[in-house]
Amino acid sequence: MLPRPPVPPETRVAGIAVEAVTVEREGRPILRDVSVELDARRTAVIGANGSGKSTFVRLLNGLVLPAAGRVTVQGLDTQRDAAAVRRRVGFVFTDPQAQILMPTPIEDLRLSLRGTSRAETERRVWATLGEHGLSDRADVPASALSGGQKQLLALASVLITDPALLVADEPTTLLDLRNARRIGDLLLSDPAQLVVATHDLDLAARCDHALLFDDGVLTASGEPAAVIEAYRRSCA
Amino acid sequence: MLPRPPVPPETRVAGIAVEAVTVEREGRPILRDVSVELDARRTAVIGANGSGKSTFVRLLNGLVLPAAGRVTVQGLDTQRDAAAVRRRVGFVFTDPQAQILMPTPIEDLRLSLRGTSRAETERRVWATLGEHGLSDRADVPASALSGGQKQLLALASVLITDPALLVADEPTTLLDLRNARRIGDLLLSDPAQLVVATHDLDLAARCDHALLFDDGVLTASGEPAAVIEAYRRSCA
Amino acid sequence: MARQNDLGRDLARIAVFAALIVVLGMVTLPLPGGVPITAQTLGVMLAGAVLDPRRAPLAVLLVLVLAALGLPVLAGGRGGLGVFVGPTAGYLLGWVIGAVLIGLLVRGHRISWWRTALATVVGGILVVYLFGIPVQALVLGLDLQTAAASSLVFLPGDLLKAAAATALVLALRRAYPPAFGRAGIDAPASARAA
Amino acid sequence: MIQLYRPGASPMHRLSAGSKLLLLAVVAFAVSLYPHDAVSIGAVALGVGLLFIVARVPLRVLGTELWRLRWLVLVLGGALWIFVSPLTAWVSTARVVSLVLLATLLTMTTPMGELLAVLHRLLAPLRRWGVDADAVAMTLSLALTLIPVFSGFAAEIADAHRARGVRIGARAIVPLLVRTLRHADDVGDALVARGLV
Ligand SMILES: Nc1ncnc2c1ncn2[C@@H]1O[C@H](COP(=O)(O)OP(=O)(O)OP(=O)(O)O)[C@@H](O)[C@H]1O
Ligand SMILES: Nc1ncnc2c1ncn2[C@@H]1O[C@H](COP(=O)(O)OP(=O)(O)OP(=O)(O)O)[C@@H](O)[C@H]1O
Ligand SMILES: O=C(O)CCCC[C@@H]1SC[C@@H]2NC(=O)N[C@@H]21
Ligand SMILES: [Mg+2]
Ligand SMILES: [Mg+2]
Repeated sequence: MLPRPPVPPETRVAGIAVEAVTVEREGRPILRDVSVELDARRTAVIGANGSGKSTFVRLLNGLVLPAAGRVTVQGLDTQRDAAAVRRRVGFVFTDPQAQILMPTPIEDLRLSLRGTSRAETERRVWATLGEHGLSDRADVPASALSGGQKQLLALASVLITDPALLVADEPTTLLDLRNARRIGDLLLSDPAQLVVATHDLDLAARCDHALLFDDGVLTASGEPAAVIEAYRRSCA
Repeated sequence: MLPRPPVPPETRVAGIAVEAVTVEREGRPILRDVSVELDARRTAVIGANGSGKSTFVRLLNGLVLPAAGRVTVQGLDTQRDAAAVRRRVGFVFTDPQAQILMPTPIEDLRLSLRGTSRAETERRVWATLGEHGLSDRADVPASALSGGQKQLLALASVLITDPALLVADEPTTLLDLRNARRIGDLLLSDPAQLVVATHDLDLAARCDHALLFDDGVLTASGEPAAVIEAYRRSCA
Repeated sequence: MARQNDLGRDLARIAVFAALIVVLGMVTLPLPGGVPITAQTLGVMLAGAVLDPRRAPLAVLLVLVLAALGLPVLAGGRGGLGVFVGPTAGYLLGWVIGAVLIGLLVRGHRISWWRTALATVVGGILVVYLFGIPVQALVLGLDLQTAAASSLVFLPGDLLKAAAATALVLALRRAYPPAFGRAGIDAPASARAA
Repeated sequence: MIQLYRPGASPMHRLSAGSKLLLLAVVAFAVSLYPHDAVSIGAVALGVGLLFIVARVPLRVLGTELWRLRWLVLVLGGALWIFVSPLTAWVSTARVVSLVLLATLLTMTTPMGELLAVLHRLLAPLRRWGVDADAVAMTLSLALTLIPVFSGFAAEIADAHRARGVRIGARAIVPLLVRTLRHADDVGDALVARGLV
């Protein structure tokens, strides 16, 4: 197993409070009375298909709103201060295809910086393309990128906004060993606080904290090794 | 790691011969001079993103045709005898959503048995639904199934045709531990010969044989443990 | 073989555009004359511009068959055979012919904005009105001038839809070139872009 | 919206798909052409309501279906009321609503497979003009299968916009088309792989 990357010196912890949250869909609770404070630098969220991982991470940027209870990020309520929360939270989806909104990589990065001055935008866009090894692919159709490059682009267009909190929903599932590791390393070593839902237990083990969901209930929260062990037992 | 399931007694090996095959796209070779005979019961195909795994497994049912060389399954040429090959080869895709062609599970299974008598169809359809725990979901919209159930249905609609060779392209990537294991067990213990492209090295380790691709070239073929080790080294 | 692969993808693309037209039917504004303003014409224009002149009308026909089967696939959740004797019947026929024409006008040329705009205006508006207005007049018992004048309410919306279709087609060409050609069409979609 | 079928054993369910389609066609034709007055169209609407009861469709479901038509009723009915007359408003709205509900009832009580089988029989004679009934039936069910998939993609793309704080506009159709077309190509491959074309 790979080692946990060191916490970068300029680390920030955004501070997340989930208080007695219930989420319902079609009259059925899909998260039940979840309370947790997340102050660890890197938190993994694990559990079976349908246990509520995606629902939980989507709470953190207001893509899903609680039916009861409340969620705050840096003291901001995801419901009341939705716009402010979204400016601080970057979200990475499983399928980069769902997240790349513009025809080419460079346009997609520019989209993230709407409102910034033109010169500043170009400077940051090219810097980011360079950092992620995408400079020579700036103008090709995004659909022509390889799977790994697509996920790099999706991540880049989130990181370029310099979020305080990075939330990712199974960002490495579609990738091979090398690409999964590269994306994993990028996520784990970014200065932003990280919450990542994942089926990849190696990735989970490299976090500082882990949460386990089972059928909408938070059943464990603690050291990754112990939580992963609990998950394996529950699957046996 | 999970043990390799025993080979079922009524095992058949279809027999696959890939002879000096080259595949090109846009003038670029994406498989180069690949020759291999597959007689192992269960073969895993591993390698990096873009190395040619999907291209290779798609050769086996004629979804991709060689630019040079030839591919035979049970002595049938995938190019000349395409229809006959497809009747013998069942193909499972990564995204079950792409493979479920009818609005409901029961209709999708019936579709696989087109041409069979009505009574026989109903008998086999219900038997298969039962086997895969989908009886009570027979009539719900397929889009309302969970991820694991969708993959079960996709697999069921292939197994119901009783193929001699089962080819799967990353069938467990979108699944959690329990579902991945369930689908993996189903694939590994089916009496049909199996060829599976996968990033899941645990699944690969449970096969009898493994192939490693690197940039369109077959770089290793042999005992899974050794081939996986070679893959890990190449990624380091 | 190669031909079969193409057939499979043909069917799937026809089905996709039919589904798109159906989904766009949820954006609609019923009007007193019985002919609604509907985003479905945008779907017809897109089908015509993206598919070829043979497949585009099939996508539209598919929607009409679904409607004939009684499914609520037309604007405002309408369907059933009644539609084909109603005031919109001519427009529906116009969609089919218009889709062919758009395909013919854009096919075999490099996609340019003016050609796409021209095709969507001619095939997606003129032709549709050409078939739609007379039938509407007939069914509602109006004279032709009145029917034509009353259908002027559609024009601003339809021009907007033609503009949108043009912009979308151009963006689609940059985002996903394989959408248009058959180049590399027998490769796995996932791999083609991988 | 399309998955309307509700399994059941009512007389409406047991009636063959062919006869139901024929009946619907005849009724639609007759109701469209007959010069209605307030009472006759009321009788038609009542008749349709009764058929829902015969089909043992819960009233709640009928309510949902009516609710779905609220805009049609409000706008069509409202406009006719103001510009023409309350009587025309009642007749036209009741006619449209009755026919839509009747069509809905047919789809609620008939499995799609049976409808397709009828279509298949209807198309068979067209073979000599090059119409492949199998391919048509297949494409029809594909379109139906794809509609919810499509909506799912649309929801994902809307989420991506919201997550990135981007306003959703007509542009959003581009990523949706890309997503859907790629999916369509995969579906095409599956058709081939399953030996269906
Ligand atoms: N919009 C919705 N409507 C109805 N049910 C929903 C909806 N969204 C989620 N659910 C249900 O909520 C439950 C939790 O879903 P969620 O996606 O959070 O699970 P997950 O842990 O992310 O699963 P996976 O590992 O498959 O991604 C599931 O049972 C799912 O079916
Ligand atoms: N139609 C095509 N046009 C151009 N290049 C293609 C096409 N199809 C495949 N390729 C290229 O062929 C190579 C092999 O692709 P393939 O999908 O077989 O890889 P893979 O091993 O399955 O990767 P992954 O792990 O991402 O699924 C890739 O570099 C891909 O870009
Ligand atoms: O749903 C139907 O039955 C067909 C509707 C036809 C509407 C016509 S098409 C041209 C014009 N533009 C619109 O937006 N509506 C009309
Ligand atoms: Mg999830
Ligand atoms: Mg692949």
